[in-house]
Amino acid sequence: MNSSGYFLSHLWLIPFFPLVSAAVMFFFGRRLPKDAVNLFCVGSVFLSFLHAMGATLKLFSLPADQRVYQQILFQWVTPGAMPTSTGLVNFVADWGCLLDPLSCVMVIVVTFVGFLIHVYSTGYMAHEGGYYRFFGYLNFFMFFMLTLVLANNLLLLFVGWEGVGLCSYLLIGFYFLKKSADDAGKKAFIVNRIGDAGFLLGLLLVAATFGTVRFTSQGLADPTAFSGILQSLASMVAQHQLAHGASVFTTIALLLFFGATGKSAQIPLHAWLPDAMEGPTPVSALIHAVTVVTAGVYLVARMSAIFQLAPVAMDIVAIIGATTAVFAATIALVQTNIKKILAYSSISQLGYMFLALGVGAFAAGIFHLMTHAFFKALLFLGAGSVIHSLSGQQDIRKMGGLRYTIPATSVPFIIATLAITGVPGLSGFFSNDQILGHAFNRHMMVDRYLALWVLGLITAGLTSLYMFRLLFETFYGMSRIPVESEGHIHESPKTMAVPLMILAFFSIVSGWLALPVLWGEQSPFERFLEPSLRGVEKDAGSITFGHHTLLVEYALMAGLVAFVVLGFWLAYKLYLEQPKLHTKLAASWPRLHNLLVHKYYVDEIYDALFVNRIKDLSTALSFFDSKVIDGLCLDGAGWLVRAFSRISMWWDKWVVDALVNTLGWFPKFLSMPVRMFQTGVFSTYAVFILIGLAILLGVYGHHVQTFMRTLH
Amino acid sequence: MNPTLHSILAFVQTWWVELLCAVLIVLVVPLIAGYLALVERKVMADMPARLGPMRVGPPGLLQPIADALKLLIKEDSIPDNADRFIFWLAPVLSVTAALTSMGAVAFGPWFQAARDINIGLLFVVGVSSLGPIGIVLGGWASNNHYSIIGALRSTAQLISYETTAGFALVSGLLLAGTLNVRAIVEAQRTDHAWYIFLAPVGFSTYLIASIAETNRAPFDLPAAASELVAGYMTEYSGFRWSLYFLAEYANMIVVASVGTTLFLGGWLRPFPNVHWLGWLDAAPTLLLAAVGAYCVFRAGKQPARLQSLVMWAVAFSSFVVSAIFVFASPFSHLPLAKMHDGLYGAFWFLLKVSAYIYIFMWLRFALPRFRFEQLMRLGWHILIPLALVNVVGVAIALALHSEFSWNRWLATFFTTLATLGAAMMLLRWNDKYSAAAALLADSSIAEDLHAG
Amino acid sequence: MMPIGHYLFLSLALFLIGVIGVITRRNVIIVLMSIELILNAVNINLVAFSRYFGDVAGQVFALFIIADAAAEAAVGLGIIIAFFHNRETVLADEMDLLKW
Amino acid sequence: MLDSVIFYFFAGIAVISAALMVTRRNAIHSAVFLITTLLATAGIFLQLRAEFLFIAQIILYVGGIMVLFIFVIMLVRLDVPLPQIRSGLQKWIALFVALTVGVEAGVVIFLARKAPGQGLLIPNPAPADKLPPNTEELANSLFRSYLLPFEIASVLLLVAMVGAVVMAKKRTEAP
Repeated sequence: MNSSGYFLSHLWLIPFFPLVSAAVMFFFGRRLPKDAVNLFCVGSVFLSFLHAMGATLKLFSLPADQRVYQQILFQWVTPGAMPTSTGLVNFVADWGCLLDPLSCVMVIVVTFVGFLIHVYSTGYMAHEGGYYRFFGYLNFFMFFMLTLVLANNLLLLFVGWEGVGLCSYLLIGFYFLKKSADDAGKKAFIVNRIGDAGFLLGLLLVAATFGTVRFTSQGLADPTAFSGILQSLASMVAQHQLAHGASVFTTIALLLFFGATGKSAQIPLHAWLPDAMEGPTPVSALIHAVTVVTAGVYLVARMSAIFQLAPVAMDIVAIIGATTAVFAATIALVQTNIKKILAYSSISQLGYMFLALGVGAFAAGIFHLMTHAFFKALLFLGAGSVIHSLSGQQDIRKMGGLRYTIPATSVPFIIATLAITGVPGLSGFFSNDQILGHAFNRHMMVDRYLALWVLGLITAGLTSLYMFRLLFETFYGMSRIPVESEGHIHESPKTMAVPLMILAFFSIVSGWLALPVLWGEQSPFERFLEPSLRGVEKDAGSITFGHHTLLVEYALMAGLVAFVVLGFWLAYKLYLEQPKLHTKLAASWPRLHNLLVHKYYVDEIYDALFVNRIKDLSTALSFFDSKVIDGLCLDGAGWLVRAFSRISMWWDKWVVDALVNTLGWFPKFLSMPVRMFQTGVFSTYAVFILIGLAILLGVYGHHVQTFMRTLH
Repeated sequence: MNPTLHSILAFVQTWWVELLCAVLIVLVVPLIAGYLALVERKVMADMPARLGPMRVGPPGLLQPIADALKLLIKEDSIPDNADRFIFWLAPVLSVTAALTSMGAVAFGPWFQAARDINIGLLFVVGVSSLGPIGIVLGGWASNNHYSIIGALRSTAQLISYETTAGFALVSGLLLAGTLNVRAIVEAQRTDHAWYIFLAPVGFSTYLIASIAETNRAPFDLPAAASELVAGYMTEYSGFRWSLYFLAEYANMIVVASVGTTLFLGGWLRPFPNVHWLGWLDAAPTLLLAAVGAYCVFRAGKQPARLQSLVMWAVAFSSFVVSAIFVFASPFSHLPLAKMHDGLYGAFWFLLKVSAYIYIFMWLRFALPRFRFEQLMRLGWHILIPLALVNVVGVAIALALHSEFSWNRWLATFFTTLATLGAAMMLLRWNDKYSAAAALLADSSIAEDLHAG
Repeated sequence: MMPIGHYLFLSLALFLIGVIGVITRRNVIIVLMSIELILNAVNINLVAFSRYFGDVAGQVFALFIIADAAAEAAVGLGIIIAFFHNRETVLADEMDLLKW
Repeated sequence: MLDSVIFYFFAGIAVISAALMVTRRNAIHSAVFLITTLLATAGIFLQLRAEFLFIAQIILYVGGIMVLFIFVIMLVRLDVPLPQIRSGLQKWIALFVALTVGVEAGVVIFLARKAPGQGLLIPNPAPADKLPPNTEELANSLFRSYLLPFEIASVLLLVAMVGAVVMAKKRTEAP
């Protein structure tokens, strides 16, 4: 990359700005006024966004096959030679930045949505304590997220991964005086640790297999001089050392995917995300809808080359994704907390993305990631705005009829709802259609994918149902707001309303990137991402898609729209036209309803299976500790020590001390005359100075005299 | 001839004018001080439309002499536990400082004991700064709580306000560009302006500071009769007391003279460069002649012989001096120009000094006394910052004048405005942060001063 | 004109008196005053040489010494007041904190 | 002739009152005699044609520093005569050494003075009436050649002022 330009060569600045600002907040934030906090934190993210934009535009201006820029800041972990399957390899992990179309999309999404959410937070958090702390965490989070996204190797990505986990913990537990928030933070942290263990194992296996953790050596000044997973993979496959479907690929893929399920809240590690809604709403929007949870998707997409060689793992990804999508959507049907509904919606949509990844449509998954980022952020921020207007009310049963009281919130919210449900023309429609289309294509090649496609369609219908339920319950119908808080309803400040509008705009238009699909061409977004997701081989056994005609495409779209309309009609019937109907419905299937309300009893099962067992183990260990270790070993040892110390004391007192005292007495005795000088009274010292002067004059007086004689 | 005698004669021959001036100062100033006291009593009486001393001399004109006699024959008591040496030394020191500093003041172009020393004004200020030592020692030597409190208050006050006065003087000295007293007056002639017009803020701060420096009302805390039983003078009586008294009035004359010299044009008549005001040159002669005529007119109506004799004497001396004015004036073509200049200058100088002292007296009878922490706040929080800002302002004005050839009036006008703006801000700041202003009241020194 | 030796002897005399004061007096304030005396003796030297060499630098330094003396007096007296508040004494031989 | 009379007059006052200052029991008396010494020194400055220094000595030393001393003596109640002179061996050692230094320095100066021709006799200082105005000369030197030391001295005074205020302030109880 000889002509990289300012923005590309200063890629490292993108995460650097939030880091500086976070440091300022942590060290001096307490003393800064709010305006300074705003200036620093929002400004730093804005600078990051500008740099990201600049870098992206620069990348766009390059020809398609050169759109990779990599920059190594310094060598970071250099453990030295390491045995791998291909012999001794000099393993190096550097601290570097990689910008290719995939990370490009992520960086833009993260910085842009992040910036809007920062602006929104200045309004939302204006009356909260710990303002600087909140923004410090938020900026710190931005630093780690951007590190994660821009990392040029798996280890650095892991740093970002853990960092966002930490920030997520801190921010969920932001109201740390509230026990539920505290617990939710811990839960998120611990559940993520389980996934991270998988990630770490996968990482180590990658290092052991390929001898490197750098994603690719492309984009560096001399690509042949550096190792890269992609290159090493290509050569291994070309030399038939490892074949398509090799068990090591499956293992790596499954381990990494296990990590991704933790971060992206997929079954079985989805339980933390709904609880994470205890954090402030901007945090829910930024971390638990837009960025952190998509890290798993990003990871799978980033390692797509390996996943493409592991069909079993791909199937598992797809199955888990589809299952999670339906599973979370059904739970979302009966939740009553506005943020929890959105949380389950996030889980469901993430499942959708994994479904796309699992069927091999990586670009479609990333595309959905992007559109989802806009409308889900918008939904969360809108929900936050609603909560803000209602002074903290989160229960949708106590809302209703807000359509006209807070128009600046409700209009963007409605747009977002239409977008997520997949109403034609808005972004969600295009990305949903892409995913379902690819699933259908795969079904044309492999029959068993039919079920996935059907699950996807059902999810679309369910999404429509619960989203319109949320919309109707909140904004339409009769107001169920308690009378005493009715009077306090107020529109949110400008700093909150403007980001909503911007996001609404992008919720509409961001899908249009896939507009050419309508006349049968490849989506330009897909074409842009293609270099990053290409994989290494194009022979038999790799993922292939059938091709359907334009007519079939329209039929698929019609099917999707039909399901969406079905969901809308159900929601309309149940929640708007006859509001009593859904309670009746719930009463007539009490078991099913209970199952859904209790989220399929997953938390209870986990408690029974793991948490309580660990508690039992702890009790047993504690018993062992107090009785055996403390009682026998420690107390026995203590007795022995006491006995020995008695002897030792005697020795010390009569032999050692006596010696030491004798030795000490000598210098004391010898220093007696010197000590007499040190009276501590300054006039004594003055006398000494004077004596010195007398001596000097006596010795050198004749010099002075000679000097004086020469004076003219 | 005996060489020692010879050199003494030569010395006298060289310095006889200065010696004469010095002797005159020592002899005349006590008399003037006495009459100032009389004037003060008269003014004090006049303000509520009373008469004041009327018995001794015609309208009380001999009262000071009677007072002096009374003081001289009074018992001179010394407290038992007083430190006799210091008790003796303190008033002497005060008087010495006051009279010595008067030596460098020029009462007219030719009447100056320390002629043309190039540190002129600084000498006056410096030597008069010995005064506080006399006061503080006197207060201490009296071995009396009130006296010590008065002495400490006096010291604190004098040190504080000397700073202000010094800065105010600097603003005038910057304009004059010299310390030499004669040169300062001449500079005001060549600049076509008394410096009160070029540095009004400087003059105002000097006026206030000079009142405080002479321990006069409303800043007379060290000698406040109602609180401290006359403060450092409590134990003094008779001749020693009169020495303090003399020092106080001599100091008044000194500060008034300094202010006159630096800000009021010294011995220049008003508007010395405006020719159509030339008739003012005749004013001294006419005024003295008028006084003489009045005395002649009143002499016959005095109830006692002594009183009419006094009136005749006053009339005679007025006529003599006005005659000297006439004969010595350039119209008479007699070689007495020096004498004329000296008398003429002395007339205007003394007139201005009198006006200045009159303001002192006026303020004394018009204003209530400050509290100590108010006094300190005024000094440290308002006057010193103001005087400092003023020095900078005058320096800027001079720079504008010399470097950018602005009109001197315009430049000083703008800088004065700026200084006054700064003063307003200071006042508002002081109101706003009066808690900070109370800092001094909290500090140990002020506490000790209150507690003794 | 006076020979410069006179000034030097005067200066020496004042210096010695100051030194004796510093050493023999117990009252810290008098010690401080003796130090002022010593500084003054130095000033006489400086001014005398300034006069005899016709170079005003000596007077400039005398001025600096006076400024220094002022600073020293301020700080010294501050210390004494603080010490007096704490220990109720100003006797030099009771100020032996330097010993520790 | 006049010069030497003035010199001996002031020198005599200076030395005598300095000696008195060191020997007085009462701190106030000491201060008074120190003032006398300083005034006499100022007189010697005047005799040496250093007018500005003369007045600076009076304003700063006598009007400023000594007033401060007296003030503090009164504040701290040092005016009660204390057993002032240090007793014991140290005093005699000190006196002996001080006298030794004096004799040594005196001999040095005296011998240098006796040197023929030149040396400390330095016979020809510029006549008094040929001297430029002392204040202007001093100001030129101070603000041209010695501007930096001047500024440093001002900083020193500022620091001393702050230090003195901080130290002399009564410790208030922590709020």
